[in-house]
Amino acid sequence: MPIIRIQAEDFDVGAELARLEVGAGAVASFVGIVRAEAHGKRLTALTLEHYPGMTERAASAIADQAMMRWPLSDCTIIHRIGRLAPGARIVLAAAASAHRAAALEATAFLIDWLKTDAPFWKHETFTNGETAWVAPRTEDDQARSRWG
Amino acid sequence: MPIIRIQAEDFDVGAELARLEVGAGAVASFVGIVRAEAHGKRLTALTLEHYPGMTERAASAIADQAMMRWPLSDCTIIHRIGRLAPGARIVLAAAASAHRAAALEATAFLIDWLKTDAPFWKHETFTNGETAWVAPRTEDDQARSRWG
Amino acid sequence: MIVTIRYFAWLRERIGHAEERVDPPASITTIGALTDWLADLSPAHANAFAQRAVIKTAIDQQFVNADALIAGAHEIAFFPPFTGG
Amino acid sequence: MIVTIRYFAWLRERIGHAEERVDPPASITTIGALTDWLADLSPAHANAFAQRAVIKTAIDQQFVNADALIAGAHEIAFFPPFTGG
Repeated sequence: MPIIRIQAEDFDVGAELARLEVGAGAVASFVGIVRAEAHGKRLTALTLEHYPGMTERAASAIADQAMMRWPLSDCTIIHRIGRLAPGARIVLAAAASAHRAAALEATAFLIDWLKTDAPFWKHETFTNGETAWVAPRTEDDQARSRWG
Repeated sequence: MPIIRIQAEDFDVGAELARLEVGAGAVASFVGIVRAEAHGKRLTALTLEHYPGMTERAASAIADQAMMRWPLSDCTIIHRIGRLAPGARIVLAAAASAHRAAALEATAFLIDWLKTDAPFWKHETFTNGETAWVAPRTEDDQARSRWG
Repeated sequence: MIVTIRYFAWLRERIGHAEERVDPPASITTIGALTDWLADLSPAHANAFAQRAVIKTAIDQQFVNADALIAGAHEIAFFPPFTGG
Repeated sequence: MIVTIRYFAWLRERIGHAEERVDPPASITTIGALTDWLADLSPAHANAFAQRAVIKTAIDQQFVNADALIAGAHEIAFFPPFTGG
């Protein structure tokens, strides 16, 4: 059963991947991290807003899609919300399978779809006092659409 | 600087990925695990033989290739040798980048090339007393060649 | 028909609150018409809905288009495109 | 020319040891010729080298082909295709 968690707290990557290793031959994962800079300006914080209820549902639907498209034994999505400092983990997407290609492709799929299909909004606070909502990127839509 | 380790001991996936997270925006990883079965028979152990010196050199060359082909901040290859029980971790391949596509693709590249280009040989011991050397798979050569 | 409207991200910021209860007239039957009606509520609403082409909508947490009917909706949400992951 | 020969995986198993020091005659100048010469050393060697087409070779830990010259080699290794990862 996929684990889907939307939470303010950090997560333990090693423990999450260890759970997926049971009975699998291959576990692939992706961890997203708050970068120190954006648009050449230094970040103080990245704040993640979400839509309680709808976000969990969307993330579950993405995990279900991955389970249907690849022969996975299990997968995990953990996405943090709230104010995060540079260097903080934002998201974990991971997939387990008997086969490495399935685990790797499903992981890429999970993170691509999380970017475009789950209600999260990123807000940047810079050291110079400026703030900005992160704009959606065309590349993210392209990455999503390669999965059909 | 890529970390390359060929060792009998297990490794700490969380700690290894945490090292790669520093200064990155994206960390992708692959963990290979000894399966409980092969060819419909239950495994007692998978034993990994290597060529000391040449194996380290080959793994380093694969990591260097990944660093050249993608804008990575760093990468890690850890491969175990010796006798491993079902469920044991065999290999970690991981890559860090500012961008998720680079981290994910480089991780797939690392594991694909490790399968075909580093001197490791797998030997299976089954619960029924049979033993067998693992044969190379055409799919692995195909997976390697997609990277050109 | 009294319905809860929710705003997220820069829509919430521009409007100044995350949620409001509204009672649009019976003539307002679609998301498109509701959007026009909300945009007229205040200058802040007008500013928030100025970039209507990029605004997404959900009825009871399901994505819908501008021609979706609002009858029976408990909660209608307006938000910019997602930027998670 | 005395050289160390190393065997891995099922080659090692069939030959019965991982390493041997050999002194091939001066007429043996290439990997291909050395392989023929090694295959004649014993029935175990003959058995190990029976599937020659799949056997790979390295001179001093560098991959080489059958026509590679062995002059100056310290260590020559024979092994089946890799199956790591």
